[in-house]
Amino acid sequence: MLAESLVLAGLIFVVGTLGVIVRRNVIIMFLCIELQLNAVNLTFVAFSRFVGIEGQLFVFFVMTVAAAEAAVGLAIIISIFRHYETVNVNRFDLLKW
Amino acid sequence: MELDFSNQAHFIVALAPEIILAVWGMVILLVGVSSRGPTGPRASTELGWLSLVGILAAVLANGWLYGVTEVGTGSMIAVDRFALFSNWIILAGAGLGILVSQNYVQRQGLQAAEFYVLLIYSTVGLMVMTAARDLIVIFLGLEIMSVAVYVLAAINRADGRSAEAGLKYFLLGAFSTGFLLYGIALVYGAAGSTHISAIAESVANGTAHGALLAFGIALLTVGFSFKVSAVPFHMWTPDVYEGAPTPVTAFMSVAVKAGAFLAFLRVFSVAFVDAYESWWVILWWLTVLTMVVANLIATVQVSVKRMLAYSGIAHAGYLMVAIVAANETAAAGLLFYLLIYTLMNIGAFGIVILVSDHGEERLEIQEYAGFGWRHPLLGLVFTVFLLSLAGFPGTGGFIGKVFLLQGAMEANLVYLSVILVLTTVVSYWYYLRVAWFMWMRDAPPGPDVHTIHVPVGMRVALIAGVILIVYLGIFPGATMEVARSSVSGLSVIGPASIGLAP
Amino acid sequence: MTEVLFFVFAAVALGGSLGVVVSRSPVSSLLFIVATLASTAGIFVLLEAHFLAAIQIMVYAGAIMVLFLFVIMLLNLGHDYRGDIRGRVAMIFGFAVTGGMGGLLARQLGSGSAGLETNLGAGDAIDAALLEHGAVGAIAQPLFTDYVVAFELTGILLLVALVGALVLAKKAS
Amino acid sequence: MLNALAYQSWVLHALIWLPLLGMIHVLWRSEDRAKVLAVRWSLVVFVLSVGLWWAYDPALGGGYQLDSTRPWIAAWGVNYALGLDGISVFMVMLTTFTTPLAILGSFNYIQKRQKSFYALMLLLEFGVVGVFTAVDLFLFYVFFELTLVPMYFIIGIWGGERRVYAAIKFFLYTALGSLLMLVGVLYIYARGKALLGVSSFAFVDLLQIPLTPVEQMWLFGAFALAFAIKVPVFPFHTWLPDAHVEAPTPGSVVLAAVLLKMGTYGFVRFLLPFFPVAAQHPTVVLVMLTLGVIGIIYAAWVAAVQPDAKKLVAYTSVAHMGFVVIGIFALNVNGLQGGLLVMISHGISTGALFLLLGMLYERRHTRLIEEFGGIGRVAPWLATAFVITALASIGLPGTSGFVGEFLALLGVFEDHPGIGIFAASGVIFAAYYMLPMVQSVFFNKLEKPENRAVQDLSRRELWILAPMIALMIVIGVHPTPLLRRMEPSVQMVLERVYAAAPPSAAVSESLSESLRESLAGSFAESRRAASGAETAE
Amino acid sequence: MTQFGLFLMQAVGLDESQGAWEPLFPGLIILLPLLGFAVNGALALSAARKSADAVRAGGEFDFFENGRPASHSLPTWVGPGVMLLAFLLTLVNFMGMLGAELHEPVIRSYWAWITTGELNVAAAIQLDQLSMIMMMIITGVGFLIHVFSVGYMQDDPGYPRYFAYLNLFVFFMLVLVMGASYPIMFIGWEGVGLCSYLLIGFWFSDEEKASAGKKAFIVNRIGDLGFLLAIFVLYLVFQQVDYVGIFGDAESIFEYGGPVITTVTLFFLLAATGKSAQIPLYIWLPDAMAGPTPVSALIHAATMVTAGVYLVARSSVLFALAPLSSAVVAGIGVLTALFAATIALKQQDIKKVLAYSTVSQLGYMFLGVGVGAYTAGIFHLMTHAFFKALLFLGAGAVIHSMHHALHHTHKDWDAQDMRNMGGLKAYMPITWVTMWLATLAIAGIWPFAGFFSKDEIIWMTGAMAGAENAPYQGLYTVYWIMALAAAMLTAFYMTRLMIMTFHGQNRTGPSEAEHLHEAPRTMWIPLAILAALSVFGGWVNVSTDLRESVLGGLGILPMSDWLHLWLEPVTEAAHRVQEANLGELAHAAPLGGGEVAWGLISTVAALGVVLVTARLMVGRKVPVAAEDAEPTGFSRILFNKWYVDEFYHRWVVDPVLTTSRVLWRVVDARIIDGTVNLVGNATRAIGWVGSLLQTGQVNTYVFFMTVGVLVILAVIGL
Repeated sequence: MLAESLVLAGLIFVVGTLGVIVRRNVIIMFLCIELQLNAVNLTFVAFSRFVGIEGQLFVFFVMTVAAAEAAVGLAIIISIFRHYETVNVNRFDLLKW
Repeated sequence: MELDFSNQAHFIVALAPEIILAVWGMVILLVGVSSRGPTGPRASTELGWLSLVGILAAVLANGWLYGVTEVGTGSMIAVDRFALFSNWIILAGAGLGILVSQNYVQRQGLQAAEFYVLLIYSTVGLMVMTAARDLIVIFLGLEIMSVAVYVLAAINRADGRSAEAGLKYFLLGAFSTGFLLYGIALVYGAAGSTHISAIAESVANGTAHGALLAFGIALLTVGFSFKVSAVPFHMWTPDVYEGAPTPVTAFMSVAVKAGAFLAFLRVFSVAFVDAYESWWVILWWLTVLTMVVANLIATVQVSVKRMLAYSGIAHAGYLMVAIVAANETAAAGLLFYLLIYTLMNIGAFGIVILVSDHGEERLEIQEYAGFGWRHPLLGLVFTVFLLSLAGFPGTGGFIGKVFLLQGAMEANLVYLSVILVLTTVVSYWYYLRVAWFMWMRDAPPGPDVHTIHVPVGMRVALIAGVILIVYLGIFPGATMEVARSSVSGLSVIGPASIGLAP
Repeated sequence: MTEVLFFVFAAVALGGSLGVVVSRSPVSSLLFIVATLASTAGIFVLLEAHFLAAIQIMVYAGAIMVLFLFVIMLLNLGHDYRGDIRGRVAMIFGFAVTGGMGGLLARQLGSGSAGLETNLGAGDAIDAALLEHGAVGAIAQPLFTDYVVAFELTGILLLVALVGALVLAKKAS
Repeated sequence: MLNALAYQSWVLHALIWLPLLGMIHVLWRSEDRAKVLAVRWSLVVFVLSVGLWWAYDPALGGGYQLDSTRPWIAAWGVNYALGLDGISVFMVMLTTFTTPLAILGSFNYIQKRQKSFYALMLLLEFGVVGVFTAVDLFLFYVFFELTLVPMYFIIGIWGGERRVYAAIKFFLYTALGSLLMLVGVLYIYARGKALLGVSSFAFVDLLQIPLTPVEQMWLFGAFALAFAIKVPVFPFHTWLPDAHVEAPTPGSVVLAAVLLKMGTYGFVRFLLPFFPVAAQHPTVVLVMLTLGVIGIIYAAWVAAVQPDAKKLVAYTSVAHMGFVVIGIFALNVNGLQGGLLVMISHGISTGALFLLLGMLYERRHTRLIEEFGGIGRVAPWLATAFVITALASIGLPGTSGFVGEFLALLGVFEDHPGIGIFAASGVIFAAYYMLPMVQSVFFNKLEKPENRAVQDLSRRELWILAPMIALMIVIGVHPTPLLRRMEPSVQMVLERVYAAAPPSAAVSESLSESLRESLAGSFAESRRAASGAETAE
Repeated sequence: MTQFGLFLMQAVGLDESQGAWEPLFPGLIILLPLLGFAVNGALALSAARKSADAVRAGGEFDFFENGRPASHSLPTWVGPGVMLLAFLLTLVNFMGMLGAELHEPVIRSYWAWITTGELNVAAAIQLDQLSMIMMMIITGVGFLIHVFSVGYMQDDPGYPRYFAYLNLFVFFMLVLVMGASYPIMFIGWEGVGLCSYLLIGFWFSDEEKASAGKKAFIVNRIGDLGFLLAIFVLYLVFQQVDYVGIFGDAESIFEYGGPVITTVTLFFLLAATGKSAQIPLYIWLPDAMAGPTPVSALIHAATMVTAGVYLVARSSVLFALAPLSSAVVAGIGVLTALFAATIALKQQDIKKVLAYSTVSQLGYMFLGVGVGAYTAGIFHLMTHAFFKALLFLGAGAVIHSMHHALHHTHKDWDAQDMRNMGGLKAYMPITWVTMWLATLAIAGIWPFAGFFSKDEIIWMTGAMAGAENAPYQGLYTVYWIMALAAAMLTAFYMTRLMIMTFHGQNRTGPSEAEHLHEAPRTMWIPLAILAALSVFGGWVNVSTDLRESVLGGLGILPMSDWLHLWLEPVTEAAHRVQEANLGELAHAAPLGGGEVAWGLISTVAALGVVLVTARLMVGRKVPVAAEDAEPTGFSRILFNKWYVDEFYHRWVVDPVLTTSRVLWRVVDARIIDGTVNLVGNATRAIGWVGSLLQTGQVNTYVFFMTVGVLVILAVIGL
């Protein structure tokens, strides 16, 4: 089941990546990043079964980090929304070249 | 269930500077938010000095740690010379960062307490990250730093560009974190541990799982490359550096980059040293790309701030040479160069902060016309910083570059060295362009409406920077020795010599 | 049985993640991701990570996703999603790149992890720990001893996140 | 007396550091004191350097003298090591001689920001003296690069219309070469560490490293490019006319008189002894000689049609340096000695030409040849000085220019007669570019009213030019003291070159020997055989 | 002068060998003119300063307003004074040498000039018979011309400068002939070129004159290239450059007619054609007439232009060893002689006629040294110095007078155009007489000096044509005929000059004619002395065959073979080579007949030409220059000097200039610098394109990152 889990995690990760590439809604992009983290978590857990408990610990920490990032990230999104009145990233191009 | 912490007690010593700083951060938070805390226009300056006290305490603690013997390389937190030297660099970056930001924070009306607190916590994160011997701790340190810096980049709520910078940094940072984490996961799966010594052992005796390890290393490379802003994972850098408040940019460009590089070096030259064959080609190409692309694009920048951003990317390229070279000289060179880089880059940004006197204005290079003759000392100081960035003899930048090149030479990376110097020539163009606007263009006629007031903190930072850069350019011996002894504490040295690059 | 369940969860997880990417409304994306997280939790259970499965549901799918939903509502993003998905060229490129990446990952992970399942007895150790300390204790034991530093660091991380969120979200004075 | 003062032990340090002290002094004092202070400091340096003439003793062999070494960056084996040999002693003296004159020559030209200007001039002297006295490769490189900065600012701040373009071009172009050389330097160092375990940048140590021929070729390329750009050798010369035209007079003077010499000095100091196998590789020699010859002829032709007098003189520099290059790559005593002498003579004569053009520019604010005419009528002394200098520049016998060119050509001719013939045609083209310019500026009818107002030399200007003209003639009439001082060091370089080659590959002598042999009638042959037999007995 | 020396020698009782001869202050001979240069130069500089102030104020400084200032009176004594001293010192040494029967040259070395490696060039002078005869000519004729100049130039504001240059010239000329090695000779060689440049362009405000000087210098430099290359080859062979060393070994080292010796001598020939104005490099000499006339006399007639002949004579051994080169020398010489003579036929400018005449006579000298008659070449050099200096000085006197006359009425006529002269004999009798003597001498009419020297050259050419083993015999026959033809032309154009200038109606105009006058004393005394030399100078070298004949004065002339004997130590090696390789020379001309016969024939023929020409031209009405019609037909070609200048302009000067411009505008600015700038601009352009990727769009960034990841994974995974 290890291989299957790893492949599944990989696929979810890739889908997450795809989402970040093709979506423009910041929140959905963020969700896709969460998908990636979730995939990583799955990988950790899968390995943990055959390697040791640290994998599970790691997942624990990743979840914490995800929570922290979510808090800050959503705050930033709110903050930028105040300026641009949108969450569409292709409007955020004051900074370029 | 009894928990036995006796094995963990030494962490209090090992993490003394970090703990001091963390506690001090809370103190500042309390002082800053309490109604009795400093108020009025001087508040930010005073809080800045207060924060510096914390940095100073951490510095003292770090010095004290030199007298402490480590419990063993199995510890999650290293107290080796490498970590301590890293702390010097990061603390220097943080201290100078605070010095150059005091006036800025005040004139931009930023929330001073939070600003300094976040800066201090990101410093803590960086220090943890560079001292850590466990990928989990490295990751957490990285995240503490990142989250704090995401916020710092966006902290100027009055400025949409700041918010945009914060958002871009956050989105791309989180995205790259995914890769880093995935890499850690795969390495963990392959080597059976997240402790870098254990990984190193497993890689060395071949028990590590090759296919997984290779992908793990690749993804870790991606993750670190993002943090050090290597091409093509650099694309956030110019935007974020340009949009973020200038002191934050200054801090990011030195301390954050330094921390990332130091962790990068530790992981790759300790954990993956025996898998060198599998990753050096990737890094070689990333290095080349970084040096070439960054320097080329930097030549067409009109904003000094953005130019310095590309310059920072270019420097990342130079520094990555050390990682590719993976030998003691290169590692020592990396340390030395990072120190110099911290001094000169903060200095350069310091001048930018001074010139953009009403916030984020007057960033364009045209604004520097005649600057040198109107403010000769500042002009001279800026020129020294620029020359050092360009790597000119007489400045620390030159010694640092030579140090890196020596490392590359020992690893027989001749082509890489040649590319390094060729791109350095390109970099002369944009550094000198600033100098030429400063000294060779006449200022627009009429009286100078922009009187520049140099506050004490800034003055200290600039003077210290210039003196140290020149000093290290002329008498680098002692510092070089320290750098070299610092990496010899790092247990692993790469292969002595490898073939020429592709 | 386990196999069947695994593939069911896997299908839901993958389908959910695809749903996140393709659905137009942020809210439905959010619901899709919750589905994915939940099925992943199921796989966690199959992999005998019970505690993680629990907090995956509670913290991740629950708390964090609610936060997302809250922000979506706050910003009132329910309707305007025209132009949210990028153009055809970008899609093609995106699919090409991620497809390549997926292929590589699947190939490497599928075949590459082959030797791993047999040669390690770590699973037995975990089982033993589970028996001794219970599902929570098995994690808590190392968390508070070997990894206490990391744990403390998460504290700082959360503090930073707190301060950060505060700084950014509070109304300009 | 020199011994009594322990002159030998401190003079080099003084020569390096006094300009720097002077720079600080100049910066310290007020704006209007700057020029006087700068002149004084540079004169002190010059006076001190005069003693080198006696302190350097060719009888002691061609090695370094007056040398002293102090560790600088111990970890890398970098030393603050100074020394002089017969090659560098005159370069140092040329520098210390030219700098005060250039400073004196800038009194009228430099009107704004004087303090900075004179400080930079002294900084430049510091760098250049360092280049010529360093016997540690790292130290050499540091000084070599250091000279770029003051020159960059001198051109860029006090230059003409397109000064920034010229300054940048100068800087980037020369830096490109020197940075590639840096890679070469570090490569040698790394090889030394790997092969001999010696961590040192000292010339003497680096010379011990057994580099393979392939390595030598590559390193030769890196070093040669750096120096070729500096010299400049065709086709790397285009920065020079721009730099010269835009630079203020003193900048041009120092650039022509001294900075270019750093390139050819590098040829002699590094290319030949460090990479002897590459340096005498037939293809390399052919390429270098060809480039030198092209430089001589091409630059002369291009110079001849320049409307701007300063640009014309700039191109003549390229031609002169072509003589130096062919002299050096003749790889024999005559050629090398000639090359070195051309360096000295070019420094004096071209320096003087730039000073004179600067004086004209101060009077007329133009450098276009067609704007002048008949100046000899209103400024006879200026005209006289110019004509003498121009004649020295085109190598009239009896002036310094001739001896060097003669020896360089002779040296080339010894081994490469075909190339020698082409190179020698440079003497024709020298007249072709110089005389029309002299005529158009100083002779012809005095038509323009602006030209009628041109003043003759002032006393200060006379004092600047007099020593230069005197030297041109003295060296032309009696160059032997110079040649004698240079010869041991030149011999050492050549010995080093030929020691590296298998005996059969030693090209020198062979041609002239074979020529003699083929020429000699049976009588001469038998005579030689007889004398050979005698010596054999 | 040599006559006088001989007389003196006998008078003071110096005779035959007196043991080792010590020259008396030989270095001082060189130094004296240099000293004169220094003094005059200093005076010139100070005078120029005064004049410059006046010019700046808008006027001209009148040096003679309040009497002559020191700067304009001292040179009168210093300039000729140093020359007189030098001449006397030379004379003393000459007499000393006469008595010493010297066989080896005396060498005085002063300091090591260039010492490096195996090359060792001493600043040394060499006194031998050849250099002594040259020194006598230079200082002697030079002194006379200096004296003449006092009169000619005294009203010129540049008076001190003039004498400075003239002294400097003599200095370099002495270096040229006294140097003991080729490089020292080269110093003089280029030095005289410099002085020639300065003196031709003496009135530098006139663009034409300044350009003429420049042209002279550049053309000369082409020749100098040959000199340098010859030195190089010699050094390559001998590892030294001293005469003594080279000539001593030359016979043993060089194969007769071998390629190397031929190369060396051809290089030397190139040098000589430049300095001595031979085809193809003669073009500068006619232009050189732009200088003051005494300068033309001294530099462009008597001394400098003969340096090429001196060079060949000095290197006689080398040329003797190279028959091909010798034949080329002779060919160039005779061709030039004939060619220049044809041009001289149709020139109207008195100095131009003399200039082409000089070129033509130099051609004779070349012919002489080319056929191996080195002594004859030097002999003609000497006699030519006398009569051509006289002719130029005479012309100078005429021009001086014409100039004054025209100046009085402000007539803008050309003072040098013979069409504007006519009938001057009435006004300038001394000049008229002396110039006729010189004309007869140059025309080769017995018993004037020119007869003996020219006749010997022509005779030797004929003798070569019939020599036993001589190569190119047919060629020499042609040379001989050409030489004879040129002699006839000489007689014609010189007579034409004399008639147009001095005879017939005066065309100056009545009011101007009143101001025509005889030259002052300082000018006519030198004329008289030179006239005497032109008459008697030839008697020192009457050839053996002629000596006993009517033409040789039936043997009553003392020491009539003197010059041959005198130069024998210098030329003996060459003669040895010639004898060994050529065998015996013919004793009859190609058309038969001995030397006496041909001497008579040529004298009679020349005299005939003179008389016929005079008869034809004397009565003819000559239109003044302003009214003269453009020449047509063949005379137009001659008048325009065969269009050689135009040819050079079209095919040499213009192409070089055009190429230079192309090199500058296209190759340098576009291609080379263009490439340099292109690299710079392309770098920035690429940077600009690269910066466009930085779109500001997060999606783009993510995309590129992912591409990066994909590539990395692919590299590792595949």
